[in-house]
Amino acid sequence: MRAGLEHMKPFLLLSSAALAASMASGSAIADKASDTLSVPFTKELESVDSYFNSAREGVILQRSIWDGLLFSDPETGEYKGNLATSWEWVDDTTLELKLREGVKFHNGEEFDADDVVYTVNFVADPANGVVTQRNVNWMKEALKVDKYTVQIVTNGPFPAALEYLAGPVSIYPNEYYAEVGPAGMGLKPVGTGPYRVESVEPGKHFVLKKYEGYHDSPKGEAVIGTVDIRTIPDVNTQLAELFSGGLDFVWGVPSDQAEKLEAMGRFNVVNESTMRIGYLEMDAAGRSGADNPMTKRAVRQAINHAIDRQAIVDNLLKGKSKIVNSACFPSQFGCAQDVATYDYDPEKAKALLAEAGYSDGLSVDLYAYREREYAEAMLAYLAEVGIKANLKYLQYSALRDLRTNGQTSLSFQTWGSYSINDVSAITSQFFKFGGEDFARDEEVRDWLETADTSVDPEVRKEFYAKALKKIADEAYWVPLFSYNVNYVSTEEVDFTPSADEVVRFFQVSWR
Amino acid sequence: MLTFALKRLGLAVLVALTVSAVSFSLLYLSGDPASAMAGESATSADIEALRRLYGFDRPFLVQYADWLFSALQGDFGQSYYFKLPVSQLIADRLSITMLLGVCGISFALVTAIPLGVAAAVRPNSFIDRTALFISVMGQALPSFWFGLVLIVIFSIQLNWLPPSGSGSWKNFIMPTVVLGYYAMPAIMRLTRAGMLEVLNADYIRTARAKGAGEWRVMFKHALRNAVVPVVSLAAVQMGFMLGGSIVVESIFALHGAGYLAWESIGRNDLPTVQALILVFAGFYIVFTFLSDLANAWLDPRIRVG
Amino acid sequence: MARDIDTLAEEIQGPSPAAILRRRVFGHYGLLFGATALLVIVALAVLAPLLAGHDPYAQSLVARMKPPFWMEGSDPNHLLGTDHLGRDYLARLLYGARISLAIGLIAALISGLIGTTMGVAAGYFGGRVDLVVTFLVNVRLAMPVVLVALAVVAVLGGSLQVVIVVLGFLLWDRFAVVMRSSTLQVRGLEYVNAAKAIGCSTRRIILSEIMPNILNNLIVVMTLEMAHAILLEAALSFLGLGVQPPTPSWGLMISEGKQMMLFEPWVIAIPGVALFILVLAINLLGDGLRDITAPENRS
Amino acid sequence: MSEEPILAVEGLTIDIPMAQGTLHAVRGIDFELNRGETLCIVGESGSGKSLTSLAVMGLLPKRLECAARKLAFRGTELQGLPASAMRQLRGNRMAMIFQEPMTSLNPAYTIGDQLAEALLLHRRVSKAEARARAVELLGKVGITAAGSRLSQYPHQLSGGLRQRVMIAMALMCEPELVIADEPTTALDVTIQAQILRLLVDLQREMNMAMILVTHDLGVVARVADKVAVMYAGEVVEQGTAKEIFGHPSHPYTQGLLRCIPVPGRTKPGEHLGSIPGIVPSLIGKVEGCAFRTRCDLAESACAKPVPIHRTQGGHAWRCIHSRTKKADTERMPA
Repeated sequence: MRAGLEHMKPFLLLSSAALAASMASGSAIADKASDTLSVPFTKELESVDSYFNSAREGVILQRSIWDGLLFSDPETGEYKGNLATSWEWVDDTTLELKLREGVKFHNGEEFDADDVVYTVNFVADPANGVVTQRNVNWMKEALKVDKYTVQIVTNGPFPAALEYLAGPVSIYPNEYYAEVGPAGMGLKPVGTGPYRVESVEPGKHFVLKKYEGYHDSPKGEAVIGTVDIRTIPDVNTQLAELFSGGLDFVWGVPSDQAEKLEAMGRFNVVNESTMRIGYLEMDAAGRSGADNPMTKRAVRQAINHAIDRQAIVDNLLKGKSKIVNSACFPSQFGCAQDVATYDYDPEKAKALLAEAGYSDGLSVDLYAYREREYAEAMLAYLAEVGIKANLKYLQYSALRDLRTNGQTSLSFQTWGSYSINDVSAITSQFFKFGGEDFARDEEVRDWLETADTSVDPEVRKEFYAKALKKIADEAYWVPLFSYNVNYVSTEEVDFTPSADEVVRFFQVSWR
Repeated sequence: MLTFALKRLGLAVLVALTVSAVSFSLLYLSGDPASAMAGESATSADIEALRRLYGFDRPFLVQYADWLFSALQGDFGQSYYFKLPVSQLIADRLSITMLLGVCGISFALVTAIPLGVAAAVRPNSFIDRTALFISVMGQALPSFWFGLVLIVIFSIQLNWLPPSGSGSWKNFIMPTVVLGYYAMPAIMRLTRAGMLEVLNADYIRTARAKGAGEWRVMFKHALRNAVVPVVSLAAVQMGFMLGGSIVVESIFALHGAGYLAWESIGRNDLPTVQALILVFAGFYIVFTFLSDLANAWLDPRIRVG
Repeated sequence: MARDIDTLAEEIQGPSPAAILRRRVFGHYGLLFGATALLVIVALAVLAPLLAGHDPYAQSLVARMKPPFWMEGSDPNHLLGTDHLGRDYLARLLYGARISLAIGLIAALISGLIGTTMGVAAGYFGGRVDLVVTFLVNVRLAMPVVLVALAVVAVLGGSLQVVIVVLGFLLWDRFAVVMRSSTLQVRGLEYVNAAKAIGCSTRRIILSEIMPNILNNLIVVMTLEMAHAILLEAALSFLGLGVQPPTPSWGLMISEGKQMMLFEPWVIAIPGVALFILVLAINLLGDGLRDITAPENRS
Repeated sequence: MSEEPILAVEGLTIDIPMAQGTLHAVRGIDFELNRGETLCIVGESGSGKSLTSLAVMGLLPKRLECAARKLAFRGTELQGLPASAMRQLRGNRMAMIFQEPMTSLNPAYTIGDQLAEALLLHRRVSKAEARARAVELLGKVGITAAGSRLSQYPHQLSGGLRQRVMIAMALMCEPELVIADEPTTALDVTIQAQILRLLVDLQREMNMAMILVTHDLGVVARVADKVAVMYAGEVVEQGTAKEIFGHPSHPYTQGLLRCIPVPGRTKPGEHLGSIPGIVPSLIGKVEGCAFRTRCDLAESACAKPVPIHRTQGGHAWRCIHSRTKKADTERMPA
């Protein structure tokens, strides 16, 4: 036993050397020689149709399969034309765009204003049930001016429009989409993007092929011929596949494993920060019950003081993660940093609890859907100040249902803002009386509304700051930390991550 | 034989109906499907509309009858998560689970029967003790842990077998071993016990007295009689195995019905879970029914007379 | 005299029942091993607070993933190292034994109560009662255990109590089957008829004539179902729908350790081996008890 | 007779290892059997009759230890014979009929299959030929509608019919030696006589040697050429039937003969004899006459090795008494 385990690691290295020498025995064809990049998805994607999923995996596919009207350069944040070539605000609520000519969808359908109009009008209609309404509900409708000119009309002034048009709003072929609908699109997606979809086995296997007829987009042409995506739910299995040559490229590797992989010297390990932040959502509004302890500000502040966020960042997240104090990611437009902060102070937390009438402690359910170990670490911190939290670990969709029904009093959430570098993508998402708003603070809502709809950046900043300050003062959330992502690949793969947590297959190449 | 088959068929149908009722009510109690379906921005009016649209406001029995009637026609409703017909989803995933089940039970039989026979031929010998040891180990090995250990050894250290997926026959080796090993001990023990009993039977002595060789005695005369209870056990185990493939499928990332079941439970995808419970129960029922028929066929005392 | 008096006496009278039992028990290595190992585990679980030296829930993020004593860099304060949150692995293992034993024992008691009641009723009364029980057993067997358990736990929420009750209500089938056939055997015996003849009440016949005679089978099934329940709990917890963290369930420890198993195999090796030994011990004990109480029915 | 005896057994011992020691189940027995002869081995349960016959067939369970100075079939020493050669003999040149017809046939196969197998194992014949032979033999053993019986399973036949099938099976290859181990014990009394008659007729017809193991002296009197009386693992007396019945010389034989009614000799209402006591344990070292614990004539010398008396006619008995008076006075009719 003793000798066996001691020799485990050298043996691992040895076997990897043997692997490098011989060919991989893994069944999947995954390497430079076959021009196939094999990658895993962690989640079973409910639908490939990007308007009908809310997963990171969906965003990744969306960027490869479809194009937006605009493109946002991941490095500079500058907007470039993609399916549109130029754009102009006609008034506060009307954006006119000239469309690129000669673009063809994967099925041969020609791209023109009809596609934009159909797509926008379809997704903007709440009755069609786009999953993330925030992405589309700012649009009122699209109007065709001529074959290559459209106008998008917004529901009131919406300064972040360009960010959304470069992000989640992708353009679908009108004839095809009208015929097959979201279900058909999910099974056989058609777009204009750098990759076309060769095959879809719902939830488990997707094969992308380079689209040879790709237009002259700022995204650039795809380099790798085939991207083979399999759903492998367990990171650990993903790594095992990486070792045995079944995968070329894995992301979202937890920091412990990433450190070990880096030490092996056999893989490229890159850490990049992301826009995703983690936070605890507390039922200040009493949606889950008016007598809920979370309705008391002192309790919420106590929880803020109880958790040693720095220790969690230093020991669990590592990498480029930082603690956050405001209810947004620091780089986002409007994310005010001069808000009330709560340092780790268990004594103060206990005092606050006593003040709220819980000197004997209290019991609460803590819901979580990812990073069970972070949640567990927080359980222990809460226990130290006398809050007995029972962990309820659910899948995301199940937890989302509970939240929208207002049944959670304390939950560990994360939000990646769809990589939109604007506070409207996060704070406004959660504090404007939506299903996931557990603060229900009218003042905050109104400030956010003002900021969201103003075209003056200074006004926006001012009102976002007001809202964020009140959120911090009232301790509606416990903002925890920003996430980082570890990207691990074989040495054959050349990839530079961007800070938006989106893997762009068309920018991956072989070394 | 025919009346026997019909009686068993009647029982099987009754069992299936009961299981369907149990599973339906189980999940019926689990909460409001309408709000689960409605999604993020739904208002209570939306949810109410959905409730009426899907008939969730009707009495329990009406809903059950309706569901059952559709289910009998192969329509299990739509998955809340994938928004696809459940029957299509399951059909899609079932082949892997079936393949796994067939491989698993074959592995179990192929290892358990010879071991059981060998152990019975020489009771208390080295081989008997080895067989006993293997079966005792198999009963105590947590299959999820065994699967992980196999991955560490055969995928990581030796790099012989792929740790996940279902693309090649190599993918099925480790899951087969894990699943088969789970069923093996019981089959082995029953084979051994059956052979021990049969080998003491007078007709074995008769066969020897005729001058039949040892192999002929073992396999033609003894095993044929000892195998009868093993067939029913194997069928039962096969049924269990398909239901138990959840663990194995999740470890080896095999996208079979078991894995779908696990994920669907987590996602509150009730129609899928309901259908899967019924499908797995159906398998068990069909297998036991078939094994009863096989038994009757193997044992002339039931078949004729 | 070549032979001593005892063996001579045995030859004439046959050995005393106690001597037979003693010889069988001490000649049965599986039984001895199982009983000893189980006793040791029970002792460790009972004495966990004295032996552990740490609170199994006390986390220390700066002292995470310390290796166990046989590896380099180990901390003598943490013999089996620490887990991913810096909790003492030995303490969690010892307290985990309590969880496993409690689940096994209580679940087996619940299912034993249900199954025995059904089995004895079926065997004793026969007729319609028997038909109904047999049918229920068939229904129960047709339900995929893991799937149903997962679904129920998902509905009710995972906790120790829920898992115990769910397992208790799912694992009664073997009790019912074995108790039914045992009762059938005993029912036809002379002394039961005699008890009936002198007008004993049904309750009395079942409790004082039948139960004592099927008790050995009951105990054997009890041990096997205990092992079954322990394994199932571990599997459910491993799948995330069993006992919830931070409870130190062994299944959960394996599930959590899985993250690092490629690099630090000991994190799954330790709870895995513990689980294996516990289940092995209980199974061997059960097999052994069956062998010594009914050697003619081995296997 | 110049021809080799069909079977010659000398000094056969069978030991059974047990937890408490070795059980000496058969201790040094001798006999010889020629073509066409019937040897009856008589004795009570546990006397080693069945073990002896199994030893001849080479069918003793492996854990038993069997040894003999000589165990020859037509001059071929059977001890140490390769298993394959032994198989060539079994069922082919020597065959056996067992006590329990209800369980001695394989329930999973038809009568036809099992009969044919006996022939197919030893002769290069087609299945059809084997079945034809089966029909022929079923006819011979008195089964009507033999052709349709072939496709029946054992559980569909009565005990008597099954035993007839067993006999037919034993005779499929026309063996030179048939060993019948209490072939009628398990049958109804009315059937017993029929089966026995059938067996003897067939033995004569085919000119086989037969060993008939039985505890029924009435049967012995009717069919035996030679008789061997076994007690506690030894042949205590053997000789021609005539001598055994005429001059029983061992006290045990005499006791046995007293236990059966003899037609014409036993008066109605007369008490039959019985032998008091139980057979001694054969575990451990057994010395002297095993019957001494139950023998009226036991003396202290009986505890020592017992001499064997032989007459010129081949009659032999194992007793310290040369020929007991009792035998002459009580059993010899005036």
